[in-house]
Amino acid sequence: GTALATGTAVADDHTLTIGMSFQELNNEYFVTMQEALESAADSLGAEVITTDARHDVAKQVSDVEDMIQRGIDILLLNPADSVGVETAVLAAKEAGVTTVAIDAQANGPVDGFVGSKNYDAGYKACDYLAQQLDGEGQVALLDGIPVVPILQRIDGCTAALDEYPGIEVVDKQNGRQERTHAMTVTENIIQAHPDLDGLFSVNDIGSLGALIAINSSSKDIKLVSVDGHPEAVAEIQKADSPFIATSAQYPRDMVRLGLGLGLAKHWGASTAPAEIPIDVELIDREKAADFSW
Amino acid sequence: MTPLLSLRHISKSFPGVKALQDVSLDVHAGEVHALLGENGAGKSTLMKILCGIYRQDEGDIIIDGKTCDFHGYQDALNAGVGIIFQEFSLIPDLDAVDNIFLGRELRNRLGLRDRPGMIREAQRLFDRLKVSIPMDCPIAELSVADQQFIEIAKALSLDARILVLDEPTATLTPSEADHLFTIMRELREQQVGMVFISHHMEEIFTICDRVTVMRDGEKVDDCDIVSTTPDDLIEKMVGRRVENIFPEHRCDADYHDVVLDIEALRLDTNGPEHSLKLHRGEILGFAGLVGSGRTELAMGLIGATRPAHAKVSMEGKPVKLRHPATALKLGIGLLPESRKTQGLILPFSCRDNISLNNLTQFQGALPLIRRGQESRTAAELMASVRVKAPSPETPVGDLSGGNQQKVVIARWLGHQCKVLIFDEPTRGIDVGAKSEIYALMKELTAQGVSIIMISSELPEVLGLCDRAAVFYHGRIAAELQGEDLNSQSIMHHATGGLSS
Amino acid sequence: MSQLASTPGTTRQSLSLRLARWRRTPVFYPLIGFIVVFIAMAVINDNFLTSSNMVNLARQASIIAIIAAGMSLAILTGGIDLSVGPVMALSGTVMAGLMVAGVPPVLAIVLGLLVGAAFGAFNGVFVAFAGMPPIIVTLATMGIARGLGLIYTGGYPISGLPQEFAFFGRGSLAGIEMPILIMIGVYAIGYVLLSHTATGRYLYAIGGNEEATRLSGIRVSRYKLLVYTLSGTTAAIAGLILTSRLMSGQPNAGVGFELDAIAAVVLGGAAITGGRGMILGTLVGALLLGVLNNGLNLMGVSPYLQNVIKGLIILLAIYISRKRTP
Amino acid sequence: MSQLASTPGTTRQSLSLRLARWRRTPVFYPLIGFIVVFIAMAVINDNFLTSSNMVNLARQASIIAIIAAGMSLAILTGGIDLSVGPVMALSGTVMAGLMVAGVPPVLAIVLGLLVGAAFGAFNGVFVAFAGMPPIIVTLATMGIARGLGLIYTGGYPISGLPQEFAFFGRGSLAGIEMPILIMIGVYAIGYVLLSHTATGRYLYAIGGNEEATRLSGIRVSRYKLLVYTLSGTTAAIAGLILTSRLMSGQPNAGVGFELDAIAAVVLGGAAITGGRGMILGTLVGALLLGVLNNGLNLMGVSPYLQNVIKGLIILLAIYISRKRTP
Ligand SMILES: Nc1ncnc2c1ncn2[C@@H]1O[C@H](COP(=O)(O)OP(=O)(O)OP(=O)(O)O)[C@@H](O)[C@H]1O
Ligand SMILES: Nc1ncnc2c1ncn2[C@@H]1O[C@H](COP(=O)(O)OP(=O)(O)OP(=O)(O)O)[C@@H](O)[C@H]1O
Ligand SMILES: [Mg+2]
Ligand SMILES: [Mg+2]
Repeated sequence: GTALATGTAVADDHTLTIGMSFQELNNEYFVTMQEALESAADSLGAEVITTDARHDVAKQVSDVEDMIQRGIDILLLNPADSVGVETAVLAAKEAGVTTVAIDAQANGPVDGFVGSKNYDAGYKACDYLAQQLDGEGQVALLDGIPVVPILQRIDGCTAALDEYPGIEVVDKQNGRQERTHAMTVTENIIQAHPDLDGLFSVNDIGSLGALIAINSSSKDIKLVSVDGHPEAVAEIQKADSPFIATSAQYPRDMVRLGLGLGLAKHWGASTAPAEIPIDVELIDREKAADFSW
Repeated sequence: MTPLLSLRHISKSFPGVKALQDVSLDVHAGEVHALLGENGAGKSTLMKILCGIYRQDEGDIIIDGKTCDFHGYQDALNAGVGIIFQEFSLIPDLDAVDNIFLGRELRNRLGLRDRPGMIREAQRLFDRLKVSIPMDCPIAELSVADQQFIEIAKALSLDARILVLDEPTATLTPSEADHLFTIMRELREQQVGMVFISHHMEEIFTICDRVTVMRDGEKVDDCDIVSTTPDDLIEKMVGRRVENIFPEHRCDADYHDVVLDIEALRLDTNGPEHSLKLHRGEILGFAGLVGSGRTELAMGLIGATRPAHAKVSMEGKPVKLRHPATALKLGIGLLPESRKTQGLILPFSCRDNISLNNLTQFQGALPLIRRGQESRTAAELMASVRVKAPSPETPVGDLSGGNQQKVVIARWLGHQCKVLIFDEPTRGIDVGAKSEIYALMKELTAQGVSIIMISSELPEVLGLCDRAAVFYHGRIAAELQGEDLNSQSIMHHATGGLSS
Repeated sequence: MSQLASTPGTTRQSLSLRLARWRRTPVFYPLIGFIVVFIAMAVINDNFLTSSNMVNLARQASIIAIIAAGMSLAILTGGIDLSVGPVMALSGTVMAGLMVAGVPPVLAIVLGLLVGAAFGAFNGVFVAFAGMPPIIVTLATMGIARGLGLIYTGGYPISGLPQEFAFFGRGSLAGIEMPILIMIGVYAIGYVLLSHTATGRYLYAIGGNEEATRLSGIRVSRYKLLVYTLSGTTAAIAGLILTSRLMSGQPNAGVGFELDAIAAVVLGGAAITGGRGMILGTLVGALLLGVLNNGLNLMGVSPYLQNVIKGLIILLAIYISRKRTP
Repeated sequence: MSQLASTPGTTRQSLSLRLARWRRTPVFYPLIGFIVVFIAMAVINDNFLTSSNMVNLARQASIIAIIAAGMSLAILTGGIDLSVGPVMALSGTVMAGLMVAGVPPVLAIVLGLLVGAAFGAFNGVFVAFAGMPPIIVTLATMGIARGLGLIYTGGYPISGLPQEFAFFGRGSLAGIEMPILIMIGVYAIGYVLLSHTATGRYLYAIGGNEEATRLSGIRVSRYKLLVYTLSGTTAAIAGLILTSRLMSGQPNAGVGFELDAIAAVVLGGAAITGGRGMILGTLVGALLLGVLNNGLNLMGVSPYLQNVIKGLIILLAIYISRKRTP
C-alpha cells in the first residue's frame, strides 16, 4: 500500500479501501462503531467493507481472507477471539494490509490496538455497587463469552468487591451477553439466592435481560454493568430503577482513533503509538441525562 | 432315512397371538414340500423360525440329525438354509448385481469388489432362469416380476441345501412360474430339499411331492400329494367344504346405464389413448400380464397420477379427476395393489384404518369425532368382511396378509361408493378369504355398485367378471364379453397374439 | 383364536387392562421421567419447590413449549421445522417495529402473527407441493428468516414499545401469568385438534403412511401446508411472548431453539419418524427440559457441566422409552 | 416381457446412452448448479477468478467439506450426525491441550483424532445397538461434546501451540496447501470406500432398506457403528485443521457446522432419507457453499442479505434437483 489519500479526494486512481471485521453486528455497540466508521470514511472518500463473524473466529478468518482478496488497505479487526484471529493477522500482514485491533487485542503482528480499559470498567462499576450497598450484602456476577475484555471486566469487578469485606459473591453464571438468556439465568439466580442484593453484568445487553428478571421479582437488587448502551442509559435515568450505573465505553471514539492510527501507520508514521487505551467513565443517574454514544 | 430337515414341536407366540402351536415338519433331500394354510395360519412365521429370523418359544430345528440353534439369518445361511421371502427383501436403490450378491460380494486381489466377476455370475443365474434383466439400473425401476426373479436368483446363488420359497409365484405369470418349476425340478435332482408355499392349488399339484396343511397355527395333516385331492386339502385347510369358491354367476349389470365413461384418457403425452365404459352393477375385469399397465391406468383414472389428457364423465356429467380426494367425493374408490405400502397405515389400529376416510361421518355439530360411533361402525364393517383380529384396537401390522387386505376393503365399504377399483384384491390371499371377497363383490354389485377388478389370475377373471378388458403393453388390446370371455382369448390378447 | 377375545373391558379386569393400555400410550414413560427428575430436583434443592419458583419454571418453559407444540405437528407428519427460531425472531421484531411506527398494539400483534403464519406457509408450499424434504426446506428458510429479521431491524433490537404491550409477557389474568396462560391455551387447542378432529387423525395418518393416506382420498398436501403454517404461527406466538417479556424486538433471538423444541417433542414420546406421539407428551417434554434448566441452575452447576448433564439425561430418557418397542 | 428386453449396450447408441446414464447419477444436477453459480460469480466479480482466490476458496471450504464427508456416510445409511461441530471443537481443544502440556504434536494429533473417533463410536453405540434414532442421539451428544470441550478448557481458548503444528493449517506440500490436500485425501478414501468396497455397498443397502439388508445376513449394527465412528473421525480431522489454522484450541468453534455439512450433502444430490448419493457430490456441494460464501463476500453483499440469498439458492438448487424424481 503506497497510495496516499488526501483529506478530501482520492490520490492516484486507487480508492482507499477500509475493511472492518466485527465479532458481531447484532449489538448496538458494534453497529454504532460501524456508523462512525462509515461517516469517517465518507469524509475521506474511502470505501468501507464490513463483515459479521457472528462470534465465530473461523468465520472471521475467512471474512478477512475474502477482504484481502478485495484489496483492502486498512483492516480494523474486532476479534471474536484474540488468539484464533492470528491467522487473519498474518494473512493481512503478508498482503501488506495495515491492521489495527479494535476493542480487544489480537495476537500476531498487528500495527496497533485501540480498546477500553476493561479492567477499570469492571472495577468502577463494582466499586460503585459496593458503595451503594454500604459495603454489605450478597452480590452475583453475570458472566459472558470468554474473551479477554470480558475476563478483564470480571477481574476488575472481583478486585473491587474484594475491598469490601462485607460483600459476599454468592453466584456466577453465564448470561452469554444476550438478553433472553441473561433474563432466564437471572431469574434462576434470584430463586437460588432469595436475599441477593446486587448484580454485576459484564455488558449492558445482558443487564437489560437481568433487569426484567429483577423487576418481575419485585426484590431490591441493584444492578451495574459496562457499555453505556442507550437503552441502559435511559433505564438508569428512571427514578427507583434497580439499574444504577454502567461503565461507559466510547465506541465512536474507538473506531475514530483506530482508523486514525491505521491511516497513520498506512502512511508510514513510525512514531505512532502501538496501543491507545481509552478511559471509561462511570455513568450514574446524574450523569446519564447528558450521556450518549 | 433321516430327513434332511426336521422341525420338532415348534411353538411361537406374539403378544396377543399364538402364531404356532406344536408344529412338526419333515423335509427329505430331493423333496418339494408344500406348506398350505389360510392367511395367518402361521406358514411364514414357521419359515422365519427355520431361517433364524424369529426364535421359537419351544421346539427344535434339526438338520442332518443335528439340532441347530440359530441366532439370526446368517447362522441359518451357514447351515445351508436359504429363503425367498414373501415380502421382498431387496434394496430398491441398488441394481440387480448388487442385490444378488449383497453380503457375499466377490472380491478381487485388492479386496475391492469384483464387479465384472459378479456380473458374469449374475448373467449365469439369469440364463438359468431364462430371463434377461438389466444389470445396472436400480431395481426399483424394474417390474415386479423382474424383482421377483432377482429375489429367486439371489436365493439360487446361495447354493442352499434347504430352500424355502414363500409364495414366489404370487407375482409371476403362468409361463414365468413354469420356468421357476423347471429350476425347482433341477434342484430336486441335486437333492435339495424345498419348502414351497402357495395359495394356488394347481401349482401344488404340479410341483410338490408332499404337503403339510396348517390351520390356526397348528398342523392339521401331512400326506403325499398323490394320495390327496385339491378339495380334500381345501377342506382340511379351511375346516369346512368349499363347494365353489366363486359365487353363482349372475349378472347384475345394467347395460343401459353407463356409470363411468372414459371417453379419452392418455397417461403420457405420447402414450396410447384409452377409452372404456363401465356400467351400473357391472364387474369389469382388467386382465393382462404383470406390468401390462393396468395399475397405471387405474391410478391415472382416479387422479393419483396426473394423466396428460383426460375426458371422463360420471353418470353423464363430465368430471375432472385431479386427486383421489375428488374421486372419493364423486364416489370412486381404489383398493391399491400393495396393501403394506399403499393401503394401510401400519401404526394405526384396525379401527383407525377403516375409518380413515370416513371420519366426517362421525362428526356432530362441532367438527369433533364421536369415538363411540366410530368404533361401532368399524366393528360392524370388520364383522361384515370377517377380519380375524382380537379387537378393533389391534394394530393392523399384527394381522396376517389376508386380514390386512380385508381391513382395506372394509375402509371402502364404509363409503357409499358408486365405483370401486380393486387392484389385485386377492393377491396372496387364501381360498377361504378369496371366496368371501368374491361374495362380497357380488353383494356390492347387487346393490348397484360398479366394480373394476384388476387381476392377473385367469380363473378369477373368468369366474367373476361380466366383461374384461385385456391389456398388452400399456394398451387395451381387447374387450371381451359373453362367449368371447374365455381363457384362450384372454391369453391370446394378453400376449399380443403370440400364443394363439 | 382371535374371534373369542375381548368385548372391550367392562369387567373387573378393566383396571389392570386400563393400566396396561395407559402404559402403552406415548406419554407414559415421559411422564414417569418427568416425575422422577422433578422429585430429584426437589430433594436436592431447597429453593426448587417454592411456589414462586414453580411459576418461574413454567414461565421459562412456556416459550419452548409453545414452539414445540407446532413442532409436534411437523414431526407427527414425518417432517420437521428447523426454521422456528428465526421465524420467532422475525415475527417478534415485526410486531415491535410496527408498534414503534405507531401501529396500535393489537393490530401489530395480528400482523406479526400473520408474518409467522405466512413464513410457515412458505415452508409448507415447498414441502407439500414441491415435494422437497422438510429438513432441507426449513434448513434453507432458517437462514432466510434470520436474514429478513436482521435486514428489517438493521441489526438493532427495536425498543420503545408501548407500555400496555408488556401485558403478554409480564401481565397475568385470573392470577395466572400470561405466558403460562397462552401456553395452556395453545396446548388445549392442540389437544383437541389432534385427538378429536378428523384433521388430527389425518396428520397421524400422513406420518404413518403418506401414500396410503393420499390414495384413500385425503388431500395430503393441504394438510402438510396447514402443519407448517401452524408451526410458523406457534413460533410467532412465542415471538409475541418473548418480545413482550423483553419489551424489545430481538432479531437475533431463538438461536438453537429448534433443537430444544425437537428435544421436547421427542422427550415427550413422539416418534421422530412420524405417526406416533401425543401433544401432551410434548408439554411434558418441554417442562422436563425446563425443570432441568432451572434445577441445574439453582444447584449452581457450572453451565458447561449443565450441557453434559442435560445431554445425558435426554439420552437416558429416550433410551428408556425406546426399550418398550421390541 | 422381461425375456425380450435389452442386451446391455455395446452398440453405437452407447454415447447418448452414456449421457442419459450420467444425467441420472446423483451428481449431475449438483455439478450443473455449481458450474452455473461459479460462472455467475466470475462474471459479476473481478477478484473472484484469481488463482489466489481459488486457493482461498478451496481452503475455506475444506473444513466443512471434510465434516460433510463423514456426514455423507451417516445420511447415506438413513441417519444424521448433528454432533459434528462440538466434536470438532472437542478434538481440536484436546490436541491443543495435550501439546501445551508438552505431549509431542504427532502423538497429540493421534490422541485428538482418537477422541473424535471414540465420541463418534459413542454415538454409534446408541444408534446401532440401542436402536435409537440418530437425530435424537446426536442432538443429545451435541450438548455433551460441547460441554466436555468447555469443561476441558475452562471455557477459554487454548493457545501457545508449538510452531511446527501450524503446518497442518498453514503449510503446504508439493505446492498444495495442507487443508486442501487433506480434503482431497479424505474424499479419495471416501470414494474408494463407497464405490469399490463391499462395506460401501452395505452402507447404501442399509439406507435403502435396512430390514432387507439385515435379512441378507449383513450385520447392520456393526456398519452403523462404523459410520458414526468415521463421522466422528472426520470431524476430528476438521478440528485438526481448524486448530492448526487458528493456532489455538477453540472450545466454542463449529456452532452451526452440522447445518452447513447437511446442506453440502444434500446440495450434492444425496437423498436425506438415505440410500442414494455420491461422495463426490458432497464435495461439489461443499464447494458450492464455499463459492457462495466467498463470492457474496467479494461482492460486498451485506452480511444480513447473504443469509437470505444463500437460503434462496439452496432452496432453488434442491428444487431443481428434486424435479427429476417423479
Ligand atoms: N411380528 C408379528 N407380531 C405380531 N403378530 C404377528 C407377527 N408376525 C405374524 N404375526 C401373527 O402370526 C400369525 C401367523 O402369521 P403368518 O405371517 O405366519 O401367516 P401366514 O400363514 O404366512 O399367512 P399369509 O398366507 O397371509 O402369508 C398371524 O396371526 C399374524 O397376525
Ligand atoms: N417405478 C417404475 N419405473 C419404471 N417403470 C415402471 C415403474 N413401475 C412400473 N413400471 C412399468 O410400467 C408398466 C406398467 O406397470 P403397472 O404396474 O401399471 O402394470 P400392471 O399391469 O398393473 O401390473 P401389476 O400386475 O404388476 O400390477 C410396466 O411396464 C412396468 O414395468
Ligand atoms: Mg405368509
Ligand atoms: Mg398393478
